[in-house]
Amino acid sequence: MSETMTVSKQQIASKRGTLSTFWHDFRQRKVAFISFLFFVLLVILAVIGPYIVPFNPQTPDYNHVLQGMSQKHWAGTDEYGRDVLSRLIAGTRISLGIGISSVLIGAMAGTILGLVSGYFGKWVDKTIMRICDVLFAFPDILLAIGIVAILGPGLKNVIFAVAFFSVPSFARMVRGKTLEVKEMLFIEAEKSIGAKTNRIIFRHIFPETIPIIIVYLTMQVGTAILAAASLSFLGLGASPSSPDWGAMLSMSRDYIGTAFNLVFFPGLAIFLTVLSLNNLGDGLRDILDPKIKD
Amino acid sequence: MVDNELLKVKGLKKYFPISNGWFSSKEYVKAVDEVSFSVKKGETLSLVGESGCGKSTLGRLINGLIKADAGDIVFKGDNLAEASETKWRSYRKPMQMIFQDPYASLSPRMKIKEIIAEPLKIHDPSLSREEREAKVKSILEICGIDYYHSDKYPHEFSGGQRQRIGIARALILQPELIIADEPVSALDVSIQAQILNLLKKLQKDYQLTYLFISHDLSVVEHISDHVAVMYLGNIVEIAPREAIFEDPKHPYTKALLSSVPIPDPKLKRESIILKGEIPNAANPPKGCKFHTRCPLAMSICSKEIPIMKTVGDKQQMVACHLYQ
Amino acid sequence: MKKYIVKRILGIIPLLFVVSFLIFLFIHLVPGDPARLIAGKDADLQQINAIKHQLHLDEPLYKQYIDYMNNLFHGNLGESIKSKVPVSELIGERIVPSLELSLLSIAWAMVIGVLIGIISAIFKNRWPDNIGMITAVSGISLPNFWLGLVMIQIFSVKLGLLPTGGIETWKGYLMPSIALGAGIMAMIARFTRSSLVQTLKEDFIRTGRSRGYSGLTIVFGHALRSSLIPVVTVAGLQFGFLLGGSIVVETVFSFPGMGRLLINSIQMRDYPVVQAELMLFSFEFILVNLIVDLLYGFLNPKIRYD
Amino acid sequence: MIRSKKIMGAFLIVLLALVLTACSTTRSSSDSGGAASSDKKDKDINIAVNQDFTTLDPHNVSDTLSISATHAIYEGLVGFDKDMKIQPVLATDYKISDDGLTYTFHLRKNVKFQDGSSFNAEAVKANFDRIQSSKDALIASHYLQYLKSVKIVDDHTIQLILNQPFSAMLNKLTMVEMISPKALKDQGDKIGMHPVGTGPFEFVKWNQGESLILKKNPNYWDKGYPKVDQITYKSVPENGSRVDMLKTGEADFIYPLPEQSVQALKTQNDITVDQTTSNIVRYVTLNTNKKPFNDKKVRQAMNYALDKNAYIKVVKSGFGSELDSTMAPSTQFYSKQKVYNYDLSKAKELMKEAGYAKGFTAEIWGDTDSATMKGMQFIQQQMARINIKLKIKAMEQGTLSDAINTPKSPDDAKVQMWYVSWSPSSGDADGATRGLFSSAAFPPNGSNTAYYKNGEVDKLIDKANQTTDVEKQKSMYATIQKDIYNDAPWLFLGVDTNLSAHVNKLKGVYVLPDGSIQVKEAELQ
Amino acid sequence: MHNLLNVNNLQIAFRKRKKSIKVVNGVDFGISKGEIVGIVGESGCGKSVTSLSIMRLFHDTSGEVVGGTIQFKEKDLLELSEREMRRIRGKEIAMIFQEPMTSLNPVMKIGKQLIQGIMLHLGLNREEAKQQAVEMLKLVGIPRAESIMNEYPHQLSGGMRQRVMIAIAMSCEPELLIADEPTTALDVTIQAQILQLMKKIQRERGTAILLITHDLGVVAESCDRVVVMYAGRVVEEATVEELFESPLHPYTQGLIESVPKIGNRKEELYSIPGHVPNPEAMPNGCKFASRCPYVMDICREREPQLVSNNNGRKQRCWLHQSIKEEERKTIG
Repeated sequence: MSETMTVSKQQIASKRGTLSTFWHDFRQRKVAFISFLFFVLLVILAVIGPYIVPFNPQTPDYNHVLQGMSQKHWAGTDEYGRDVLSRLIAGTRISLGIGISSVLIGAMAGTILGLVSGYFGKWVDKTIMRICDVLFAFPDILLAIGIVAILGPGLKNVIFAVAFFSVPSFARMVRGKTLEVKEMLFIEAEKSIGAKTNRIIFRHIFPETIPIIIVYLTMQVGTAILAAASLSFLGLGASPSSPDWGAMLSMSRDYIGTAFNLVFFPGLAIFLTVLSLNNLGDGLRDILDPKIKD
Repeated sequence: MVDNELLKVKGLKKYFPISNGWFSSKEYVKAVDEVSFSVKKGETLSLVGESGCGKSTLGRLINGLIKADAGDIVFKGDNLAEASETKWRSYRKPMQMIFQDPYASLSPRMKIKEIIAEPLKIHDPSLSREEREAKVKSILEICGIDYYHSDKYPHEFSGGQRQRIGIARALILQPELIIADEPVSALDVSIQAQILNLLKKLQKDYQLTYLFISHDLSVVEHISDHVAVMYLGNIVEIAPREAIFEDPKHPYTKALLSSVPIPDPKLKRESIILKGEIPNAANPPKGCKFHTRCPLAMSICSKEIPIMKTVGDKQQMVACHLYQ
Repeated sequence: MKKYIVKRILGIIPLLFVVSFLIFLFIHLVPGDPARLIAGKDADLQQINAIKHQLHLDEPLYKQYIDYMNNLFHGNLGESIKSKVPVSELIGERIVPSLELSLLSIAWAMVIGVLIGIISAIFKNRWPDNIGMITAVSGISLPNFWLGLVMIQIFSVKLGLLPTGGIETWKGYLMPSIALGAGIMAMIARFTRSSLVQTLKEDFIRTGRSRGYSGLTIVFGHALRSSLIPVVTVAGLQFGFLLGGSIVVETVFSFPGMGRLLINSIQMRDYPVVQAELMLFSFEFILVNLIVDLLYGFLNPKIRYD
Repeated sequence: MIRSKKIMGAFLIVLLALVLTACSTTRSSSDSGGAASSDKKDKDINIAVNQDFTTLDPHNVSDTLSISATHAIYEGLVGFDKDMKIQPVLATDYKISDDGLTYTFHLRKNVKFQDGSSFNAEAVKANFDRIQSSKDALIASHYLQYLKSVKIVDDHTIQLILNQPFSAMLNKLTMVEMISPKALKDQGDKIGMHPVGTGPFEFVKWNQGESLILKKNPNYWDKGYPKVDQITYKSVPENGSRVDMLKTGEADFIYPLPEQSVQALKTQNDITVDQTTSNIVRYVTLNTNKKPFNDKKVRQAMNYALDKNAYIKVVKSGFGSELDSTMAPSTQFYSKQKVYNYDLSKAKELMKEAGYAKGFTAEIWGDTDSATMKGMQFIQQQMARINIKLKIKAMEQGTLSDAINTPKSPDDAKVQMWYVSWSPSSGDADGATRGLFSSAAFPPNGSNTAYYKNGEVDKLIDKANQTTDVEKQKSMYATIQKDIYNDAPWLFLGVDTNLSAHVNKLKGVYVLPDGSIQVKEAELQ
Repeated sequence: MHNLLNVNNLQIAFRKRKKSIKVVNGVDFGISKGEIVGIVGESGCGKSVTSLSIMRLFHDTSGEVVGGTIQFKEKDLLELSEREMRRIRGKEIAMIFQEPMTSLNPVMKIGKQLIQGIMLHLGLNREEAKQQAVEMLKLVGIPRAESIMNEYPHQLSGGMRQRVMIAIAMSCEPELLIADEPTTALDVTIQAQILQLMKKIQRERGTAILLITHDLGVVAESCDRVVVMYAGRVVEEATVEELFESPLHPYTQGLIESVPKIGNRKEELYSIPGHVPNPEAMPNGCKFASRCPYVMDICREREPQLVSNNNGRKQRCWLHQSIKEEERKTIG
C-alpha cells in the first residue's frame, strides 16, 4: 500500500495545493459544501441584512405584541410588537460579528503563545502551558462572568471575554503543531542556512499551522456564538435590546409556554449557524489536514 | 598538509539525556563519543554506518544545528565548538547541508525560487531583486532545473528534481563544505545515479569539499576519497577509499561490506552474517562496543576500549584489539 | 507505577497553591461587596461596616489570604458568608448530585459517541457517516439551555413523562444529562471517527486483513483500542469541565448542583464558597488529568511509568 | 465487502439499542429516590419559588423568600394580616405609652417552642438581647435602632423602652421573630440551619439549592392549624419551569408567576391564578445631582414622555397599576398624587424649555433579571421619542450594587438612571421614604440613588417619625409625597400585582404585599 | 503454466476525482511451488499494488482490479466471495510488509497477535495455538520465544519485529508468502539476516515466496526468477542469472547499469535520462520510449506485447520482436 500511496501522491502532487483542487475536493463533501453555502448566505445577510428587513427591527408596536406566525410577520412579533424575522436578519451581523471577532482575537493571542511555547520549549513552554492549564480548569462561562463583572457589560467586553477563554485552546493546538513542524527537515534546513529565530517561527512554522488554525477557527466561531448566547442567557450579554440572537433567546424564554416561536426561531438561527460552521470546519479539516485525508 | 585541512574534528562528544516518559534521568545516549577526523579541501569524506551509529548527529553537530558537549570543530582554522550563535551564523555561509528527504527539507508553502533565494536573503540582504533572480536562475541551470519551473512549489516536482533544488539551495552561497546527509537514499536507483553524477561534477567544477553521510556502501565507494566507518557513536575505522574496500581491517567493516547484496548472481561469496542486532545505544556493551556481535571477539574486547591506531601503509586507522 | 502516582500527586500540591492564590486574587478582583449584599437594601453604612468587621473583610487582602490558607491547612474551608453554613457542608450536599449527573452524562455520551464514531468511520463519506456526523455535530451546535427548555416543553408539559426539574427520582437526571452530554457526545463521536479512520489506515490493520480477519474483528479487536487513546483524553477534559460548566443547565432544570451554587455564591460574593468551589474544580481537573494519563498507560503500552 | 458492511451496520444498530435499554433498566432498578420526599402524601403540598433560600435565621434574613420560610417557622409578637394590617400574634395585646417611648406587650400563654421549651418573657428578652448584642451585624438590629432597653414585667408581660418616638416601631416588630432561647444557646450561629420557633410548621430538612421541607407543628397554639402535614419549597429559578411544574402537578403553588404566563394558565381548569396587591414599586431613579437630570423640567418631561399604560401592558403583561405616588397604595400613609399623564407634546415642550430639544444620551443601569431588562428596553423605546438615547447596561447584581453604593460622595457617583424596585418589607411609610429620599441616605449610607435633596422633605421625614399622632403623621407624609412627586426624582412606573397560581384543591396559601408567601392557613380539599 | 499462482493480464485502476487511472495494465507472471520470484521496479511501477491485488487488500483505497485473472491453485481469487477470500488470506497466502515498526499492532502483545490467526485458521484451541506460536518464533530465530509472547512490539528492535512478522505470516504454514519490500527499512547487516531467514524458510518448508523489491542486489542474492516492472507493466521476466547476464529490455539494462557496484567503480554512473511518465497521461506506444536509447518509430506508435521465447524468458520490447511475431505469440 505504501506504493499505492506514493503513486497517488505523485499524481495529486502535480496539482495539490492549488485552489481549484481544493475547491473540487470541497465540492465533493456535500455536507460541508451546503454548510459553506449557508455560511455565505449568513455573511451576505450580515452585510446587507439591515437594508432588506421587512420591518424596522427596533421600532416597537405596542398594539401588535406577541403575535404568532402570520403572512405579515413570518416569525411572529415579540413582546414589544417588533417583527421577529426582521430582528433575526438584523441580528446576523451582531451574532456573527461577536463570534468572528472574538475568535479572531483569541486565535491571534493563542497562536502567538502557541508558537512561542512550542518553539522555545523548556521553561517558556512550561510556564505558558501551566497558565493554560489553570485557565482550562476554570469553567469557561465562569471566566466570562468574571471578566464581564470586572470590565462591565457591553459588546466589547463580551467579545473580549469570549476571546479570552478561546486563547488557551488555540495556544495548545498551535503549540502541538509547532512541536511537530519544528522537528521537520525543512526547518532544520532553514536553521542550517542561518535563518534567525523570528524568520523561522513566522515565515516557516506559522504557515504550516494555518490550516489547523483555519479549521479550528471555523469551529470556534460556533462555540463563541454559543458562549455569547449563554452569557446573554445569564443576563451578561452585549445589550438586551440589540437584536443579537442570544439576547433574543434569553429575553423571550419566559414566553416559551405562550409564544413558542419567540424562543424557537432565535434558537434555530443559532443552531443552524453553529451547525453549519461545525460542518464546514469538519469538511475543511478533512481536506486541509492530510492526516485524515484519504 | 595542515593548510589544506578545511575541517578538523577532535574529541567530539554529544550525549543525549534520556527522558523516559515523564522525568529526565541521569542516563544518556552517547550518540557521538570521542570522534576525531579531518577533511581536506576538495575531498570527500564519507561517514558510513547503520542506523543509530551517530553519523547524522555528527553531521548536525558540525553544522551547528546542535551543540556539542565536548571537543573541537575547527573549520577554516576557527574553532566553532564554543562559538556564539552570531559567529555560527557567519560560518553557515561557507558550510551548507543537503538532506536525505528532498521533499521534507523544502518548505512546502514556498515557490522554489523563493526557497533557493532564501539563503541570499539571509546572508546577502543588500542584493537587489534582479541580482537575486539572476543568481537563482544560474544556479538552477547548473543543477539541471529549467528556470521556467521556478514559480512552482516543491510538491510539483519529482524526487530527483527536488533533490536538485535542495542542492541548488546549498550551492547558491558558494560554500566550501557541503554536508550531505543521505542525499540519495530516498531516491530510486536511476535517479540516484543522476544525483551522484551531479554531485561529483559540482565537486570538480567548484572545488567543493563533501562530508558525505550514508549507510549505502556502494554509493560511498562511488563518491568518496576517504571513508569513516561508525558503530554506536565511535569511528571504528577510517581510511582512504581503496583501503576500506580492498583491504578492510575492522571486523565490522568486513561484515558490513559482505552484507551488501551484490547485483550479480554469479558472484556467490561467503558473506559474514552478523549475529544479533545493534545493541541499545543507551546501554552499549562495555569495552569494544562491537564485541557482542564480533565473530573474532577475544576476552580483552569485553574489557578494554580499543584505541585508534594506524595499520598498514595506507593511512588506515582502526580501533580494534586485533591490531593493538 | 506507585512511585509515579505518588510523584504526580505530590506535584499537584504546589500547583494547587498557585491556583488557590490566583483564585483568591480573581474573586477579590471582581467588584462587589458581600457585606452590602448580605445586609440588604435597607442597611446603612454603620451596619455594613459591622458586618464587614464580623467577616474580617475590613482586613488587608494578604492577611485575609493568610488566614484563609491557615484555616485550609487545618482542614477548615470556612463558612458561607451568606448562610453561615460550613462550606464543606454546602459543597458536600451539592457534589453528590453533580457528580452523579456528570457521570451519567459522560457515560451515555461515551457509549453513544463512540458508537456513532465507529459507524461513521466504517461508512466513511457515505450516508450513515453523514447522518452520524450531523447528529453528532448537532450536539455541539445546540445552545444547551435551548435544548433544555424545548425538552421540558415536550417531555414534561406535553407528554408528562419526565419531571421538569429536581432530583427526587432518577427521572430528574435524564433531561439534564441529555442537555449536558449532547456536546460531549458530539466531541467524542467526532474524535472517535477521525481517530478510527486514521487507525484503519495504519499498516497493522492491513496486516490484520492480510491474515484473514473479518471487518468486525479488525475494528473491535484491532483498531478500536488504539483509536480510543485520543478519545479518552477528550472525554477526560470534558469531564473536567462538566462539574463547573453546567451552570446553565442546572438553572434550566432547577438542578441542585455545584454550578448553581457557584453562580449564586458569585452573585452574593460569597467568597469562601466561591474559593472552595473553584479550588475543587481545579483540583478535580488536575485529578482527571492524572487519571487520563494513567488510562493512557493502560491503553498504550508504549507509555511506562517509572 | 459491501454486504459485510451492511451486516456490520445492522449489528451496531442493534448493539446501540441494547445499550440504550440496558442503561435505562439499570437506572430504574437501582432507583432509590434519594430524598425522603420522593412520594408525596395526601396532605403534603409543594410550593415552587424562584430562588434559593439563603438563611432561616429570622434575625438575619433580608430576602423576601427566606422571610416566607421564617414566617412559617417563627412568629413575632405582632404580625401582618392579609392586608398588611398589624395584628397581635405571640402577644395577645399591646399598649403604647402616650410619649411613644414605652411599648407594653402581654404575651400569649401556653405557647411552646417546637423543641418543647416554653415561650415567655425571658424568651422574648433573650431574642432582643441577641439582636442588640450583635453590634449591628444582625440585619434585625436595623429594626431596633431606637430600642433602649427591654424590661421583663412578669412572666407574660414585657416592656420595650425606646430612645425616641418611632412611628414605625410596630411595623418593624413584625420582623422580629422569636427563636427558642434553648435552640439559640445550643446552635449559636448555626441557628440559620436548624431553626426552632413557635410557628405552625417545624423544620425537617433543607437541601441546599434544591428544597426546604417543613412539617406540621402538632403542638401549634392556634388550634385547628395547620391543616396540611408537610410543605416542600422547591427552588426553581427558571420562570417557565415553575409554570410547567404547576401544569405537570409537580407543584401545587407557584410564586412568582411570570406575568406573561398568566394567559397560558387561564385555559387550565384545575389551576387558579391569584392577583394580590403588592407594595413593590417600580421606578427609574434619575441622578438629580448630574446634568441633565438636575433640571426638574427634564425629569418631568421624561415622566410625561412615559406611557404608563403601555408600560403595564407590555412589560407587565397587563398586571399592575401605575405608580401615582412615591409608594404603593398598600403602604402606610399612602397618598395619591396627580399622575404625569402620557403627553408627548408637553414632554417635548419641557425638554425645549430646559434646552434639550435635541435630547441627550444617557445610560440606564439595571440588574440582569429578564424582567428588568425588559423594562429597561421599554424605557429606552419610550425615551427615544423625546430624543433621549439610552444605553442599557445590565449588570450582574454584585457589580451593580458596587457601582451604585460605593461612591463616597454624590459627585463620585457614576449612576445616571437606575431601573429598580422597592418594597418596604415592614410596610411602613418610613421604610418607603427615608432610605430613598432623605439626603442623609445618599450612598453609601442609604439608597437615595436619585441624590434627591429637599430640605423640607428631610425635615418632615424626621418629624413624622417622632410624632405619635397618627393623623399628623398622615398629613406630613401626604406633603412629603406631594413634594417628591412634583420634583420627579424618579420616572414613576408602576406598582406590581403579585401573581401566584395554585391548583384548585389548595386553599389558604397567599402572597402578602411584600411578596412573602403565607402558608399558615394552607388547606387541601 | 505454474502450479501455484498465475497472474494474467492484470489491470488495476485508481479512482481519483471521478477519473479512473490505470496504474497496472498488463501484468503477467507465475509462481511455482517452492520458488522465490522477485518483482523488481522503481517506485510507482505498480509492484506493490500488484501484490496487494493478489490478497485483494484494496480496502479503504480507491483501487480496484478492472481486468485479468489471478489464478491460485485452480481458483480465480478475483471471483471468490469476501468470506472465501478471508479463508485464504493468512492461511494459504500470507504477507509481510516493508515497515516492521508499524505493521504490528502496537497495543497488542506479540503472543496474542500470533495466536489469533492460528486459532482462526487452524482451529486449534488456545493452548495448542500458543505452542504453535512459540514454535514459529523459534523457527524465525527469536531467542527468548516464550517471554517475547508477553511483550509489546515497541519493546523489540526492528529486525526482531520483522522476524515476528515472518513468524506471524508463517504461523499457518502458507503455500505462498508475499514479501513486500521486507528489508527496505532495515540496516544492511539485519537485511542479510532476514534474507537468509527467508531462504531458509523456503528451503525447509517449501514455501513459495513472491519478493517485491526495488533493490537489484536483494533480487540477485535471493531470487530464482525475476519479473521487471515499469510503469504498470511487466517489461521482462527471466531467471536471475539470465537477467543479470544479458538483460534484454533497455530499461532492465539501464537499471542494472545505474547501480553503483562495489569493486567496480566508475568515474560516472550510467543514468537513465528523463523520468517515469505520469499515469494520468501515459504515452501510446512503449511506455519507456521517451527514455530509451534505442528508440525506434514503432516504439512511439504501438506498445509491444509481452512475448515469451522457448525457454520461458519474456520481454516487452520491439528490439526483440517483430510485428508478426507479436501477432503470432501473444501470451494470455
